[in-house]
Amino acid sequence: MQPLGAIVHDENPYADQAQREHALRLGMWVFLGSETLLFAGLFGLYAGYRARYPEQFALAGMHNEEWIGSVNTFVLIVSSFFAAWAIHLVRGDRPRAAMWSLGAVILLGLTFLGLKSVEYSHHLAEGIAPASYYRYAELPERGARMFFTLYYFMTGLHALHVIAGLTVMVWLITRLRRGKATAEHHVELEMGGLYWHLVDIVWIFLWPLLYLST
Amino acid sequence: MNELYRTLLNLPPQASTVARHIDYLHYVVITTSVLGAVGVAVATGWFLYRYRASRVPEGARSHIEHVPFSLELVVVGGLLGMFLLFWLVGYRQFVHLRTPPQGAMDVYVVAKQWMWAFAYPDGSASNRDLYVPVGRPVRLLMTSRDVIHSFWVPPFRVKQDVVPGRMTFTWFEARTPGTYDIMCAEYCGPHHSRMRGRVIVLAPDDYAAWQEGQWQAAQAEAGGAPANLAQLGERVAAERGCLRCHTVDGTPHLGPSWAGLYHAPIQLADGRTVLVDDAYLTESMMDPLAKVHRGYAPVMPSYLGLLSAAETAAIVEYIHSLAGVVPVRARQSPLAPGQNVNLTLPSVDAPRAPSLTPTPTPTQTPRQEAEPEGKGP
Amino acid sequence: MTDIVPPSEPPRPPVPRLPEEPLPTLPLPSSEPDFWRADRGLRSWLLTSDHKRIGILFLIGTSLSLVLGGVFALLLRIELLTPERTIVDASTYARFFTHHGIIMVWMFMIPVIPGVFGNFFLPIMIGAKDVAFPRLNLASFYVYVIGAVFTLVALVAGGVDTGWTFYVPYSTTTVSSVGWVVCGVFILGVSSILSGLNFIVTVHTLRIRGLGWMQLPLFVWNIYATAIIQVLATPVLGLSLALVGVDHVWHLGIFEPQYGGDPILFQHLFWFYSHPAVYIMILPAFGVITEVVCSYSHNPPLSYKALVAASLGIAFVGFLTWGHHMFVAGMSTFDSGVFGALSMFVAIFSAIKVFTWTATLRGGSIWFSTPIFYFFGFMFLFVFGGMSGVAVATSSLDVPWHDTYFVVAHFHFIMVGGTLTGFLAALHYWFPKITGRMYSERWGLVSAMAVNLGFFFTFMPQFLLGNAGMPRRYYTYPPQYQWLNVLSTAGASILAIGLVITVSYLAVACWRGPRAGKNPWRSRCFEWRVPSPPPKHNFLETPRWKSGAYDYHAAEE
Amino acid sequence: MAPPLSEHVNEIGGSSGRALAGALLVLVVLTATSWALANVQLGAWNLVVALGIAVVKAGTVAFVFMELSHASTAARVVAGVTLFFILLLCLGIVGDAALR
Repeated sequence: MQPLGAIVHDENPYADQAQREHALRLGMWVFLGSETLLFAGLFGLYAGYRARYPEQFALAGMHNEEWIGSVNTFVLIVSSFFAAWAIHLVRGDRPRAAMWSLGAVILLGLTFLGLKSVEYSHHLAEGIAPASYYRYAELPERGARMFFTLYYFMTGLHALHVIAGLTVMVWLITRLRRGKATAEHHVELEMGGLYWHLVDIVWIFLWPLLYLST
Repeated sequence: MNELYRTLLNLPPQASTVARHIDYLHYVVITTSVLGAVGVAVATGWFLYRYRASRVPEGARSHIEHVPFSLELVVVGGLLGMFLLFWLVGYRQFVHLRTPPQGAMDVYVVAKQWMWAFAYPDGSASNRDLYVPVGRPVRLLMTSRDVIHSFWVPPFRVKQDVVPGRMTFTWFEARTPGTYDIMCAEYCGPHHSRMRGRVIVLAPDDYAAWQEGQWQAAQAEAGGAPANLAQLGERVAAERGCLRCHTVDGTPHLGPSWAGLYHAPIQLADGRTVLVDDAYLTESMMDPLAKVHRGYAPVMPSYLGLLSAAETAAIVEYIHSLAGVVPVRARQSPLAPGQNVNLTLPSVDAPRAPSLTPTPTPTQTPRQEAEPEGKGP
Repeated sequence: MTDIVPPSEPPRPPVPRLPEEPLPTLPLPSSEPDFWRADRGLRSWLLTSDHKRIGILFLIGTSLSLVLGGVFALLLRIELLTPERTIVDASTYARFFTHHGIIMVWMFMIPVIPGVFGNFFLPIMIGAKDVAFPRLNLASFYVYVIGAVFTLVALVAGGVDTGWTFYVPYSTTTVSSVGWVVCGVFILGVSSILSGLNFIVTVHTLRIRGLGWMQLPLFVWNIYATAIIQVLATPVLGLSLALVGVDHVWHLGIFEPQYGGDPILFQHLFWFYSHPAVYIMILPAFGVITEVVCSYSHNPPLSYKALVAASLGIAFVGFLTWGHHMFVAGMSTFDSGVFGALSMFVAIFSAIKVFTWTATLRGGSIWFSTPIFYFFGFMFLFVFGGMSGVAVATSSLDVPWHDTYFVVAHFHFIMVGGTLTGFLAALHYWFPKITGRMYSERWGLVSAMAVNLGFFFTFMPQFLLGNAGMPRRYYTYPPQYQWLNVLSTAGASILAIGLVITVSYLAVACWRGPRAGKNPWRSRCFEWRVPSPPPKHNFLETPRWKSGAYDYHAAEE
Repeated sequence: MAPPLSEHVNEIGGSSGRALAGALLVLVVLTATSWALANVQLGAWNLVVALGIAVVKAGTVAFVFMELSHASTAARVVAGVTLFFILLLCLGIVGDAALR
């Protein structure tokens, strides 16, 4: 969205900047709620299939490489911190430091995607692919095939969100670079941060469901 | 009164034991609905007429009349009470519909585009027409080979979706001999409306005669190859790979041995105990993970849609014939519970061909090749 | 600050309180051309961010959809005149009912009232210049258009024969253009989410100062409740249809029984959206009906709070009942009990609305106008449709009724009867405000009669067909069902004639109708306090409303 | 002076640097705990414990990083309602799949 600045544009329905920022923040929250429900469908499917194949899901979960999932969890948590820290820095009128902080977010996000692709390639090498492409005979066929189909859908949708979030981060850095975010007005930065945190929260739930299994 | 209402509401005859009870509730609910709708319409119409502007000029009323909160509460509470009463009665009936009586006769139903196939516990089978005796509860164990269908017999007031990949059931007890239409109620493709069949309800003697005729016809058709159903079952079990995991002499193997299994009480993985009967065996073939024998890993693939109804019945009959075999060793589990399993299984996809095929090789067939036949019109 | 007594609570003290000191607003021109004339040229329409013009764009889009869906409906009814083939073959028939459903649900009923009247009137009713995100609003229209184009491409590319419910595994294995239509519906869903998001934020942030929540016109409340459902339910539909799409195209079968998948889980996801979607369609119509009742009876609603509570209650409880679509699908008996009981609570909230509307008429001074006839039709259709809903939610009764014409008749009564009569009532009620002209009441009456009666005779026979056991989506049927089908087709033609008449006289009225004043119905609601048609920025000066939207006992402004 | 709005907004300020650092510490410790507990046999409780920890972690992210503690009431309601509907969908499905 184009910055509207302090001067009220002809099309601008807001009385002032504060009202605009309030609207944008609330709009972002509503959007995040909607996004979350997109994942809810997959969580619902997971719940349904896990209720149907409990042992098979546990076995299949053990087959996932726990260290990759766990390291990725740390990576995303720290990246989330840096996203929040960037806003803190901007509020303290330190936009350059904030840019570095967002840079760290991007770096960590890329690390996450890198580890994820390592894991995907391991799986694919073993013949673990979704549904009709599944060729792995070491695990009980029925439940495990469904587990990995779900695994691909859940982590795949999440990875798409990571990529979207990283794009937003790049955009935010360019805004900072151009001096478009000030200590008082940085609502776009907050919105981008909120989106990134949502990506983090989704992973916080994916991790125990897909990796932690005994 | 019942007949009057039934005719007025265009309901089919009440040919099953539950039909009349469901209809009574139907009468009450529909009468309430009509009264409610007409009542509201009349009240609205009356107010529209009574308070028309030409009669009541604007602003003639000086204050707003208020409905006391207690009255609102009574109306709302009363209505909710009535609705919940509908629910209560309806749900009790529903539970009854979902609970087949003990000793019901089992019939296996396989639906596919666009026909119904029935297999009876004695090994006979029929397409399109379901033969049942009058006055005896019949439980239908149903599955589909392709898409979702729905078994619907209007005069019985019985309907149940038939889902691929699992077993669903329904039951009925016919009250009067006759012929009743079966319709598919879940859209299943262009010829959905032609997927019809008939339930032929026979008097007990006629039913026995029909069974006899079926048996003789089957004998003639088989041309003496397998002399009886159990032998056919043995052949099917070998060809379908059952015997690669199940032994017939009691030797421990991946799956429970069939020796002396029939009518034995067994303990399930979840601690329950069940009696191995026709229903349990059939269910275990169709939905193996539903009730897993304690001590065995839940690894058996489903044979739903892979075995024809007749083959299923034949295997059951074969296991039945092994009831008297004394196991060579006391049955024990080759695997500790929860132990990781590392084995190669016959794939679910492989034996998709409907006819008796050679033992499937454990390869995974991509789905395109495994498309169930009969998809096109 | 906001100590305004809700409008229903008398006796009210004198009415001071809306803004005392002027807001620091932008200087507005003292007179401004209306929004039709403010800018000229096609470009000014296609790239407008004016919520009123976007409303008009939605009116065009949804009306075309109604015509297209209606043509399919008529073709269906003609085919069903005889028990065997009448005009088309079985697979064409399947394409007809699928596209009829898809077009009517996602391209007409869901966007129509929020998209047209919500867009047009919600900002005016809360004293705002526009919605919170005007450009997003325009985007939601174009997303709607793109979704509609995809859906129509599917039609051209051979059509889809799954039924609008896309049940797996039929939808993933059929050889028809499921991919296109699933994309189309997904995109239409995005449009719906964007609209809903915009409305929620608008109501929260752009109410004019002093206008508290409990002074909002009830139409706003209903659009708000609708928006909540749009935002929270639609993503689940999007996800489930996306899964169907990737399965159909790439065989990533997450519901495929062959791989251990469970088709019933698709139904859970689908109905988690599609049951609340019924309320996306009907809640805005509730809002319209409330405005119509109050305006023409010149009476405040019997209980403002009850109507608000019922709207929010429906939006909430509507989410708890999806399982009643699955009683015979093979769902657990436990879930059937829970969902059956919860379903009864939705009925209660609807009943509260119905009683409040009826009682609002009492003691009023009622003007007979076309919307009032639609209101009357709505009351019968909605109450009987709703009661038949209670009936099919009663688990044991649903067993024989499920997937028969009884269900078809039920949801047409409640959804189409509710939404279509609501839409037509809204169209007539706000026609003078939107166009600045009056339509012919005589023709309005004739067409309202035709629509209401046609509707009744189309679907009443279908209740009886369902009782007799005729399953839905049947191309051929046993001959004993024929006379009811013929009756239904006859009703449908009356309905179609009624709609054609409506379009004709409204079109004439747009150019030839006598000028309407600011407030031809003598309503007190806020939108009637601005000129007809409204100026580009809605208000010539910052609105200062001294009386509430339902203050029929205060002096007229 | 900002002109008054139609809705009371208290979105002033945000999480302090100290709070952010504290939250990071909590998150790291909880993640480590969860990982460690995954290798302890607790039977069915493993999943419950892991999900319980996940809820606490998500709450920390929401309240501190996402500044829900400083957000408008409307935003909090949105978050709460979203959470409720996810649980609802999962429970409805489990009520079917587990009890058929």
